[in-house]
Amino acid sequence: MRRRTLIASASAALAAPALRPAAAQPAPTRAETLLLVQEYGPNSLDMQGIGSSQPVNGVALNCYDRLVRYKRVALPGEGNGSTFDITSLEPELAESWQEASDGMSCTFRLREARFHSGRPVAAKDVKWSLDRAVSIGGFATTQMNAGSLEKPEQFVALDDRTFRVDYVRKDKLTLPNLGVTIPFVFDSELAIRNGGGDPWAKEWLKNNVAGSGAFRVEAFRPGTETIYVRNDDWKSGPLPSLRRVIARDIPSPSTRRALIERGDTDISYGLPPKDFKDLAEARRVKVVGVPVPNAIWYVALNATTGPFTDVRLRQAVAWALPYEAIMQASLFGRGVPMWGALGGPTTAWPQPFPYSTNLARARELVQQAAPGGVTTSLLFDAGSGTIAEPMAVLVKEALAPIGINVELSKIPGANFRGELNKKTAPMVINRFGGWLDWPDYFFFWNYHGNNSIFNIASYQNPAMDRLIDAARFAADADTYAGAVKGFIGLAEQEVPMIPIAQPLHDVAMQRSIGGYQFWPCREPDFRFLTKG
Amino acid sequence: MSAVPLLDVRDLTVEFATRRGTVRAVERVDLSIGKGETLAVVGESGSGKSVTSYAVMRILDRAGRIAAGTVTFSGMALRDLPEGEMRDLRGWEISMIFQNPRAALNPIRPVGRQIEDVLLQHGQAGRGNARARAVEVLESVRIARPAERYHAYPFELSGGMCQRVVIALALACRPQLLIADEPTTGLDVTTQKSVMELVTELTRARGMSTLLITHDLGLAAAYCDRVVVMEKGRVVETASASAIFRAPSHAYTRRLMRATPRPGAGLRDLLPEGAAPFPPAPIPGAPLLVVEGLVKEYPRAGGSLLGRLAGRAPAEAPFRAVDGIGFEIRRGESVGLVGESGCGKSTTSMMIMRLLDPTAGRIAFDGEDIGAIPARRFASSAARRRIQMVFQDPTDSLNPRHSAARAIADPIRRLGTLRGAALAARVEELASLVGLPAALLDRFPHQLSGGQKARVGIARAIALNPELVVLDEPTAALDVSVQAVVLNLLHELKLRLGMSYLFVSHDLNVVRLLCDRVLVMRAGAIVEEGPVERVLGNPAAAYTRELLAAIPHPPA
Amino acid sequence: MPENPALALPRPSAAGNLLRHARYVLAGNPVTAFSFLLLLFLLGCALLGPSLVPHDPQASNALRALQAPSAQHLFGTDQLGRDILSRVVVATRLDLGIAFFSVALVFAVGGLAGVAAGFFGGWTDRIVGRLADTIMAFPLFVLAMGVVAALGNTVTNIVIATAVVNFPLYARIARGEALVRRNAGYVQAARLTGNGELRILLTTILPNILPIMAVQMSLTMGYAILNAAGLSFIGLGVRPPTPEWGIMVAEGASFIVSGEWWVALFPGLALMLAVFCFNLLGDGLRDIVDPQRRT
Amino acid sequence: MLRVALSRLGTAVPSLIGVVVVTFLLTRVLPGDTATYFAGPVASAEAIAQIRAQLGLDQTLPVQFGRYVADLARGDLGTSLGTGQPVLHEIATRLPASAELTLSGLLLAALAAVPLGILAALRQGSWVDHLCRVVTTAGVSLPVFFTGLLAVYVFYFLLGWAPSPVGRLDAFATAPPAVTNFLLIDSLLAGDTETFLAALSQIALPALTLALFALAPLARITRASMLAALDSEFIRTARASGLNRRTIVLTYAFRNAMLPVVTTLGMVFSFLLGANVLVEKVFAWPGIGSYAVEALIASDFAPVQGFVLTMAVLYIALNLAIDLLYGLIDPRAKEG
Repeated sequence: MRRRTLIASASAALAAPALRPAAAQPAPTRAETLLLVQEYGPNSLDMQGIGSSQPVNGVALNCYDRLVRYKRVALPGEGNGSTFDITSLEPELAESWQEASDGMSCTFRLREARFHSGRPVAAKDVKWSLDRAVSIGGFATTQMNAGSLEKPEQFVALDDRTFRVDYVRKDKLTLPNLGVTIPFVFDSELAIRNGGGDPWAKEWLKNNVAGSGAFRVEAFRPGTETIYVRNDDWKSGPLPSLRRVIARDIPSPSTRRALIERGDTDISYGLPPKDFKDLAEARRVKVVGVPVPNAIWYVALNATTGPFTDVRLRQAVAWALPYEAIMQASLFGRGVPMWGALGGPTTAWPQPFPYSTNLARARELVQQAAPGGVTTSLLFDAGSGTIAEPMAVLVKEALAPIGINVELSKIPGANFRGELNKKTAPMVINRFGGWLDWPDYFFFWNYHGNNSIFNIASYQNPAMDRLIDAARFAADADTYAGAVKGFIGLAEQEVPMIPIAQPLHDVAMQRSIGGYQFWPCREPDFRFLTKG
Repeated sequence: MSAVPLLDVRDLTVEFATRRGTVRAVERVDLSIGKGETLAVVGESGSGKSVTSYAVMRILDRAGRIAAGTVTFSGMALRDLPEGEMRDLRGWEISMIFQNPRAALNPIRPVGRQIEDVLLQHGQAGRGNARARAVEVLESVRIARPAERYHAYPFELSGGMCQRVVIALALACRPQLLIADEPTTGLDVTTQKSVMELVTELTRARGMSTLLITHDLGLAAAYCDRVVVMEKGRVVETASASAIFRAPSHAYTRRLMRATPRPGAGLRDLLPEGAAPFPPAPIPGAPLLVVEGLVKEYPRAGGSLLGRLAGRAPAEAPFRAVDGIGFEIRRGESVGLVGESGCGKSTTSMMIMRLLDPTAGRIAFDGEDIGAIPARRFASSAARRRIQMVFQDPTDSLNPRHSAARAIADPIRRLGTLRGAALAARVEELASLVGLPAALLDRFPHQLSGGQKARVGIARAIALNPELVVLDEPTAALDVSVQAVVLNLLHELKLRLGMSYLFVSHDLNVVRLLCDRVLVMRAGAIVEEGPVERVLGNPAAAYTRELLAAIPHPPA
Repeated sequence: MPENPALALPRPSAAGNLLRHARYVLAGNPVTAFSFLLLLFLLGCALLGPSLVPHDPQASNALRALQAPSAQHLFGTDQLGRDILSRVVVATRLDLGIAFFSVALVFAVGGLAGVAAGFFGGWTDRIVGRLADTIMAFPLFVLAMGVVAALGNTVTNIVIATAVVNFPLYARIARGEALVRRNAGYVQAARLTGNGELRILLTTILPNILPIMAVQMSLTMGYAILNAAGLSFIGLGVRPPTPEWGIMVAEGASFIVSGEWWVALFPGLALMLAVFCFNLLGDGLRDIVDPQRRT
Repeated sequence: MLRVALSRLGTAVPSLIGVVVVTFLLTRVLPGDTATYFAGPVASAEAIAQIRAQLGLDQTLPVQFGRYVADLARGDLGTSLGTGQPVLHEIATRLPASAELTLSGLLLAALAAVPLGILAALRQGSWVDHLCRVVTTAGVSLPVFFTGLLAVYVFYFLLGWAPSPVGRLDAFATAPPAVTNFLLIDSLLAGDTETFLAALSQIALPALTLALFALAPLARITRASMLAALDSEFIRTARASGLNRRTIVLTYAFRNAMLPVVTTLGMVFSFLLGANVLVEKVFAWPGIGSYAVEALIASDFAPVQGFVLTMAVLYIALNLAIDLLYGLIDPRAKEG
């Protein structure tokens, strides 16, 4: 399946440094050291552990290896780096793999790699790591389950370098799910030895890396900085050109912008869209923006309780939203419009809905459904306030003239998920993104009657559920395409959530920085970065 | 008096910039002091006597300035002297001692160091011998164990001792002129006596001149050669001490002299001629107040629980402020309670007033043991209205936010029955009784003079026709001329209303005027008791004799 | 003792006297006079502001977003194209309101508790003292954040949080003042005239410490405004899109580096001016009320 | 001295108990379900329940409190969910950063405010006095985050005088061997001038920002207590004794005026230590203030509790230190 991106994908050969470093290394020079600033860093070194924050993905990515990674696809434009194709896999720790003829298992051949401890990577390490991922609970287990990786019995170490995954069901997500930042491989002996009786060594792995990845962690100071140094013995890919990476936590976005603008940092992560827009226009630094696959900013309307149980009011809101204004004033153009589609639904995702700003139609629908008008409240996460707050203010202002009075409620980050779990919020601004880039995956979380936390609209429709389930386990492409078009069409009709834009994931870097790689987890991959 | 005066002040005028514009505190003052002479400047508050001395020293506040006149010291015109030279003069040629000696010393610097500072400043000692010199100076003012006292802080010394240090400071550089500004006000009479004797002796021995500023004519007369009397910023009379007492020429001086309580003068003698004599005092009746075995103890400070646990503070015996005293006051009688500060007289009066709970003992008022009623609940007791009090400081005892009328009416509103017009009439009646013009009733305390405030306080005390009134140094904060009037008023009211007085005072002359009997207290105990003529005329206790001897006596 | 000739002069009436005194202080103190004018200006904005402003403070206009100050928009426009001048002016009422009500609340609770503690002593004193100590032991801003986070970010809760963190200050000042006056002559006199302790507290002690508390209240007004702004910066402030200085500064802060300085600067100046005004006013009031203790 | 110290500690115990209880309750009424927050974006109900049990949040409040107190007694302040580290360890590593910043700010403020206050008192009512008042009041009237941002914009972004605001040391400098954990002191101890200058240039702006805020209370109290001291009778004695102005102002007036200044200094220090939250945020300073705020926003109990307890202990220690200092300055204080 072709993934839709803003920029048409093209393939390009990626130059990799071919020289092996000498045995005795001088200290890394500034040119070999990368400085990156981000809002906050990892709170753990173990992405499988409970409560790990978003930046821990970066540790998993750079310090550990997975069996496979996604095929890297160059982004258009000189030196803009690459994105990925989730449907085609490349070797990482596994040098080859073969799916069984019945399609119910896959056997991996491991390459001769060594952990940072010097011990060779063995199949038992892979088994231990995947067993851990499905057993540890929390996010790691949930993510594994999303690819039908559910129990340790599925993972079999055949010999030192042969490893098999047995499927519980045929699931197109199973193999791609081995490429995300959860099923990475630990040095199981080292972990168990230091685990202090805990079979999964949770505490120890939180503060220690036991991997075979391209980088080791030299210093881990949560809330301050994380320093990575290259593992010169890395086998799962070309040796990185960076020898040292310093990732500093700088909470103030203004400072992060100032640092990149003045050339005091190499890469600046997580700026407000306004800053990315300015930086991109000024062209002094490079801004690489990749539309985040399977991610959307949307307004959810509660279809189970409150005023928006009436579909006409939901449609009225969809017709009333000031899409252009939001795109300009809230996202500053750093997104892909998700409104004003002409023609029926396609199988692409995300794709624009057929709504656009049309106050007359909106007013008419409100007149029909609630002539006296409606008063309601709109929730948004204070944590993403830079974008959500102006968006909310614009929504409030746009809805007032059609008779929908909105009170804004800014929910502190910690409470936001709790509020969503209550399932009572009439109107919510949210952004959802799924790592596994399939529309049925998105719909499963956001529209399915099993009512996950992300079905913010609490939308319940058996017809929708049937279509989603049909697509998830469709045997052939046509059935799949039919189901996908079916549920997208239904969503456009029923609008429990109104897509606004697909966000761009922006990163600002000095012009000298090359080899940028975008992955589903969105964290920077130091393995391919070059400087100078 | 030598021909060329050491200090000569001519036409001195000092102005203060105030929020009401410029005020002249001193106007065209002339005075001069010869070498070795002792001159007193006497006046009541606001007479400008202190300002004159500050002007001489050029240490007026920021707001004050010398507007006119000359100050000549040893032939130097001080007014035009550059500040640097003037500074060298201070403490070196002219020095000064002040009222309230403890406040006059730097509280956080050992006294010896403070003396050293002066010695070093004026080159009277070098780094090497400053300390030895300071100890010498301390010794010269008769401070025992001077080497030890060198390290003492002012708070570790008694008031009299502090004043000695201040004197040491002033005399350290052997100046030619000493200005003593109310040097003994606030000190007990016995201390006053020793301080004044020390000053006189040292200045005489060194041939110094002294300018003594005081409100006390008796003190001036006892220690000075000549007296300058000031009133409202002007000099009204200058004469030799003996002459001024024999034949005061100015009316103000005469009035001042008359108002000063002294042996042999009655209450009426304090007032200008013409006041009708008092009717004879009634024979005291049955006992109204009987005090037996009254004790007040205070725990010693600093004994926290944890401190005690740490073993740093062994349980000390509590301090006995009043140590088992007993006396009685009969109806219509006026009893004086005298003693020096800290003797327990105020504590006693507070317990009788039921503002303070006694530790032990009995206070029977008209047969009822009011000492058993806790002070907090006494406000609602029936006896409350029968015992009232006139406070020492008339300013402090009036609520600054209440008018005079409201202050006087307050007890009636709380404990009496009159309301509305009847109340207003009663307030006016009380005001006229204490001689307060009715026009002043709407004023607030800060708009009244000291004497007027005292009258308001008295009117409030008698508003409910109490049987016993405790007078706690009611005139201590007043000028003598006002004191004379208030004392007369109090006596008059007693006769008219048949009240009994407990008169608490440190001033034997005043007690003599107002009281029938007197109790002399020392260290919480009564050392002598008896009719006022007997106790003051022929004291039995050594302490009473000491007190009497300390009162300054003008030259006969 | 230096004699103060001014005190000996007769004085007409209390009110007149205070007025003259005020005039004297103001004349000798141009800074205080200036702060009085500033206060009048702020009050004017708070009362009349909404009807005077040139634009609807809440009306957005994406086409005019982030425009620099111009004749049409004297203070420029913000991210949503709203007129900053209008928002700054309209916000005055809310900001002064928060400050006023939090100060009134803390005065009522803390002041009274402190007076009672100082006057009665004993257990009352111990309880109030412990309470104040406990609050003092918290870092105040974090405590305020905690209170708002726990109770929810509404205007009422910001008022409560500001009052809570100021409690020790008021309780201490009131306690100290009451302690000094507990055995003053006029309080003893009030006891003699049959006033109960509670009555003395309310009618004698309290009115006498009011002026000193007034000074404190003025100073705390400034702090209250800063506190609310700080809470907004953290994201615990007033709800959007209500104009409030703190939020506007916080929002505008991210635009400073990109050159849109006006978004943060003007609300910041308004904030500063208001806090400045109350601080100077507090100083000035202290001069009028209690010239000895100006700090 | 010891007695003063002990009695101080004695009176502090109830406050400390109060702080423990209030902190516990406050963190428990904070809205937001920690378990949900940390279970990750696509957590199942079981996953949430599991985390809740792991955090002990399924117990009753008294049980939770009991556990909390028992942990405290063992010196265990819990683990931060936000950074995944033991709170005690994090506070221990972050406190020096906050303390160094706050002390530097305070030192700067004191160096400016005390002379300014003395000058204002000496020239009461003059333009110096008014200027002092206006400048210090203006300083305290600006929200610190605003001053901080402005300072970064002007001195770093526009003028380039200050180094990039990236914390205590720039990314390429190496920290000196830890002795006091105050980089300025440690680098000097190690004789490493380069690192000292690097640390100094990093701390300059945030310290100035804090100093600006601390200026007003210090200058005001200095002025007021100097006025009171200059007005007192012993100064008149000193003047009448002909002591020179320097001795009068410094040895006599200022030493007496120092008592309230020291008290205020302590208060300002404890206030700043907690309140430099915002400055730490702006300058990416790895201190305890920003740590606590991030935790509070994330409903992360343990760091908030740990921070508040640390502050309470510091506050008590500080007061003790002030009492002892008082004893050194003022002989009367020793008497209790």
